[in-house]
Amino acid sequence: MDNKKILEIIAAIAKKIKAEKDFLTELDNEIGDGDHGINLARGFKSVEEKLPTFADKDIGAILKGVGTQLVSTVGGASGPLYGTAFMKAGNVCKGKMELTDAEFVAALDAAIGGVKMRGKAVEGEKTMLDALCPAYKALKDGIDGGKDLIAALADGIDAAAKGVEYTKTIIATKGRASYLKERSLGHQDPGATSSLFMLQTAFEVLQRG
Amino acid sequence: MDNKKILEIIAAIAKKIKAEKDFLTELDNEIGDGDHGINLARGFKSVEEKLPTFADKDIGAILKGVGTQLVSTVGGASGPLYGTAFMKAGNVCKGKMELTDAEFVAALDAAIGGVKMRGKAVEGEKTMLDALCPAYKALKDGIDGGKDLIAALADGIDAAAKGVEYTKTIIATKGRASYLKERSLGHQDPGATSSLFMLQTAFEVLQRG
Amino acid sequence: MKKLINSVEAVEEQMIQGLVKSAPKKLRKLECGNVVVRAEKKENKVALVSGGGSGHEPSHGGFVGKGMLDCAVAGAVFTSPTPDKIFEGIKAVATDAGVLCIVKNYTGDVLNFEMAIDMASDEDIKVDHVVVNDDVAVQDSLYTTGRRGVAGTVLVHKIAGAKAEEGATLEEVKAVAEKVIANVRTMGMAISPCTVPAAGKPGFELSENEMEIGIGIHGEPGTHRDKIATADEIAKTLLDKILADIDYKGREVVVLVNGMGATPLMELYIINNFVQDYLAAAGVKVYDTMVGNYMTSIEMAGFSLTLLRLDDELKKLYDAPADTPALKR
Amino acid sequence: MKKLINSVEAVEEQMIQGLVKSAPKKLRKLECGNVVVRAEKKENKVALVSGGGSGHEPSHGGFVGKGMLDCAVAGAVFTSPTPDKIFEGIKAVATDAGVLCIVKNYTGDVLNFEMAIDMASDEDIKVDHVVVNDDVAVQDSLYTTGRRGVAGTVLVHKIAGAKAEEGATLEEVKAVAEKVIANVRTMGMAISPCTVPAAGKPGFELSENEMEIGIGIHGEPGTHRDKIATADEIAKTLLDKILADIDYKGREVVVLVNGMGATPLMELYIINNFVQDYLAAAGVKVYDTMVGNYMTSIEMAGFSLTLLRLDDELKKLYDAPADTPALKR
Ligand SMILES: Nc1ncnc2c1ncn2[C@@H]1O[C@H](COP(=O)(O)OP(=O)(O)O)[C@@H](O)[C@H]1O
Ligand SMILES: Nc1ncnc2c1ncn2[C@@H]1O[C@H](COP(=O)(O)OP(=O)(O)O)[C@@H](O)[C@H]1O
Ligand SMILES: [Mg+2]
Ligand SMILES: [Mg+2]
Ligand SMILES: [Mg+2]
Ligand SMILES: [Mg+2]
Repeated sequence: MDNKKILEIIAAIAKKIKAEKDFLTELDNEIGDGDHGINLARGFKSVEEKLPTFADKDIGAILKGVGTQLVSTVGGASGPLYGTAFMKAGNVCKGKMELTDAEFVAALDAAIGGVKMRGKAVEGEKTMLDALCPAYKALKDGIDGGKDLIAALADGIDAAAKGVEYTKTIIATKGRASYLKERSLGHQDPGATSSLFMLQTAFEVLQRG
Repeated sequence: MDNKKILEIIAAIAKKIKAEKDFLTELDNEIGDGDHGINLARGFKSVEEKLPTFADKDIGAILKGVGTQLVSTVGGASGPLYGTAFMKAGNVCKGKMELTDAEFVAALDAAIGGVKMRGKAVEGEKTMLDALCPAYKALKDGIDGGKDLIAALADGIDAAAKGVEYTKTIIATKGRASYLKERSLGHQDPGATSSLFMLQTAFEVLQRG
Repeated sequence: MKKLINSVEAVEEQMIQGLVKSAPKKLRKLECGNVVVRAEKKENKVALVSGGGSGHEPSHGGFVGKGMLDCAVAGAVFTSPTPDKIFEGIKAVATDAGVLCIVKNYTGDVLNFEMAIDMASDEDIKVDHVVVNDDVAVQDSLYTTGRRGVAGTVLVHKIAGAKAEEGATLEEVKAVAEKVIANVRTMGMAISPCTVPAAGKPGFELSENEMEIGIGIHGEPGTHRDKIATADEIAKTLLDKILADIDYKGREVVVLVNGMGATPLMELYIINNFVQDYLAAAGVKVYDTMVGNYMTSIEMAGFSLTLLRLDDELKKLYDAPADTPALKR
Repeated sequence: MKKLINSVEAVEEQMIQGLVKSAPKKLRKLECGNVVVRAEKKENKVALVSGGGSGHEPSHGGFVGKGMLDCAVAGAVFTSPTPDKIFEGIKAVATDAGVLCIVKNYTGDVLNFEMAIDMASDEDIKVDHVVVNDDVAVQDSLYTTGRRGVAGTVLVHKIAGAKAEEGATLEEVKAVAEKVIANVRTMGMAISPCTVPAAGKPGFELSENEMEIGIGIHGEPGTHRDKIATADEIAKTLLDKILADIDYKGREVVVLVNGMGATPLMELYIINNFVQDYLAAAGVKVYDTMVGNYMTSIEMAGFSLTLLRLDDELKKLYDAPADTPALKR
């Protein structure tokens, strides 16, 4: 996976998020303040505008640039969280023009670590972590078990999708939805959903080859 | 017509106004501020409560008492106008325990004079005067032409009803409806309508005998 | 009708009680009715009495206090108070220096205040009145009731109040009130109606893309209905009408961007952003700006714009101290 | 969506521009974004920086000025501002005495302010922060995000602002802010939702006889939905929850009856009427009362009640002069 592919994935994620803006906002309406899609769309629109300036940069610089851009345009909870995720992923890809499958897995691990650190959250609190963590686990298991990245990522996406479903069954203890207590039951977490979309998009781009 | 009959008429008017509260308010909604029925109902409710204290008073005192009560409970434009009307009618009936037909006519004349003076208005401005003035004219013509009070008052009511219809065709130049200019066309004046109701009620009580 | 009230009948009294209890050291309610006066009667100055229907909060009770009114008489919602209550208010605050009543030009207000003034004069109280008619939405004409009194009334309260506080005579206070009236112009609009509690339903209905232009302050429809436009376009419509009425060019003005009750401050600031630029371009110099809910129509959404043309005297009085629930300076 | 705006994209900036233009001698907007600072930087005192999403007007920009904030950073509607903008605000007002950030307890606000504070510390700016969490509608717990910060924040601004204006050290200003936070409690409700301009439709829907209890200030639904009740009953529900949280008995308090944006002042006064009687009966002494729109949710109709338990220091600082667009003393 080279820097061009990474740029392609980022561009595709930006497109996807903009397309799902209303859906994500609608989800946030139910258990939050109805801005998750608006926030991310604003951020990824500005990422899109920045992409040309990243053209020849290494993967670490690209991911860090995306993170910085998200931090300074998204706002809300998801801005610092996704921003930190990309920045942390960028850290472990510093100077690299290409990633091995193992490095890709390590980058996702770093991203998740960033979210946990920044959000002081763990799995099971009805946040983006409930999509990201299971996805990471399935992906890592797949790679460790000898699957190729595409196949492993397919498992990861399935796990993330299950994680999103799982968020419907639990009460939020982090983020804005936590104020609703029982009322957050039955609703899927917007952040987990946007995380699923990002992973799905990465998968689709890689599958296209 | 003795003071008992006058009290009966007042009581019947109070009942009628309360029954027509919503209708009068609705009319005022169209071209005013939607309170004419509320205002008059509040006033006549308190008149009703006062009626027992008027039981043995002369007609002048009764009408004056009604006027004073209206002035201090109705508010808005119609409070001082109807209040003054009853007070002026009371003035010309001072000390009387009974009214001749001519005295009844004179009382109505005084009432109308009071409205004109207080409201600085004349016929044709889309106000209560457009019911009261034609009614007075028909009543007076009837009595002068030898009709009895009931027959003459029947003419008066017809004229008042026509006056109410006429208010639909003119632009208001007095009161709150005047701010609407052309928009007041097509709507009947609430005050003219409440005046018609009062005259109708008086007629019905007298007709019952 | 969805309102935070207890009963339709109790609205006016509980509201006035709640106002007075928010500033018990400064305000007092008369026993006889919904009449708010300063807790301590101020002697040796002209007393200012204002009032009108309820539903315009913070007008008028919110402007009772040092530097503004001595008394505000509240009628039923959108219904001018009755003469007896106004008379009680006048009596409670009257001093040897006299009383000035500030009346908005509505038939009801004018008639009820006139009767009260007659009653006060009969008891040898020195009392006079001015009639505010700042609304340029309605044409002034000798043959009609003339213009309505709307948000500009707040500036009459402020400036006449400051003059009275200075110890001016009744004639002087009246003269400066008349000067404000001669120089103040307002126009308003609404994007949603309001509901008189006793009526239980809105005064008019507007569809999603409609607005009323030239509304008064009693929930009545305006002079015309139009397709909704941007904040800037609407503000321009109102300003153009105001600027065409008297000559503001090269003059200093106070700007009042007044919310009708349910308009978020966010929108009033967006409107003010345009107003300030437009006035600058029109060569009108803004001396000061007030943005907020000053003369409302219960929960109507909309706004009015007011311009007051200043001279040195008006500037000084506008700046003078005021200590009331709704205006402090 | 019916709003007096020009375009969904321009809401935040035009609103901030309009605010600043309403007091050009006192306020200034930074070039870099929607950051409001005092027109003249105050040296030799701790600088107070607050902020959050837009949509809470007059919070937070309306409280910039003498005796309150030095800087308010506005994010998109209901979205906390980004760290870079907060950092610009901190830089613009930072003095040698240091900077105190007043943050409301929402994940977004806390995270963005934390990142900004890291950036400022990296540049050797002395900066600290407090987190306001006055909302008793949500349970405080070690395992959750804790309580939200809502209208009580205004009293933190007022009192910490007065302390800073006195020339206190950063530690002292922080200590008094923490004292306010320890003693202030709020709870709110809504009878109608609000619409984030960019979303174009209301955050939730309520039928004619429903209300949301325990709302925050971002248009979210509350902790539960209930059948609508009278103003007194609702106020009692909120007050009981507040009074059960910390002991107010025999203490002096400031009462804040806060409108959510579209609530007519008439209703807030009716609510205050009950609140005052109820507190008196509960043996709580009211030192002062504020009634009005202080921390809003755009055009939401509803209100929150806040009680701040006072001691002599807090009383003195509460009474200290303030000169801001939305609060003067
Ligand atoms: N502490 C946290 N850790 C991880 N994710 C969080 C945390 N708090 C919130 N989130 C995620 O952020 C999402 C909400 O993002 P967004 O709506 O953009 O921000 P805000 O809640 O400030 O409006 C939630 O759906 C959740 O997935
Ligand atoms: N100057 C006037 N002379 C005579 N009648 C008037 C005048 N002004 C208003 N009215 C009458 O008063 C009626 C309105 O009364 P009401 O609604 O109770 O008072 P308000 O207009 O103050 O709300 C009008 O329909 C009209 O008939
Ligand atoms: Mg959100
Ligand atoms: Mg009326
Ligand atoms: Mg009326
Ligand atoms: Mg948000």
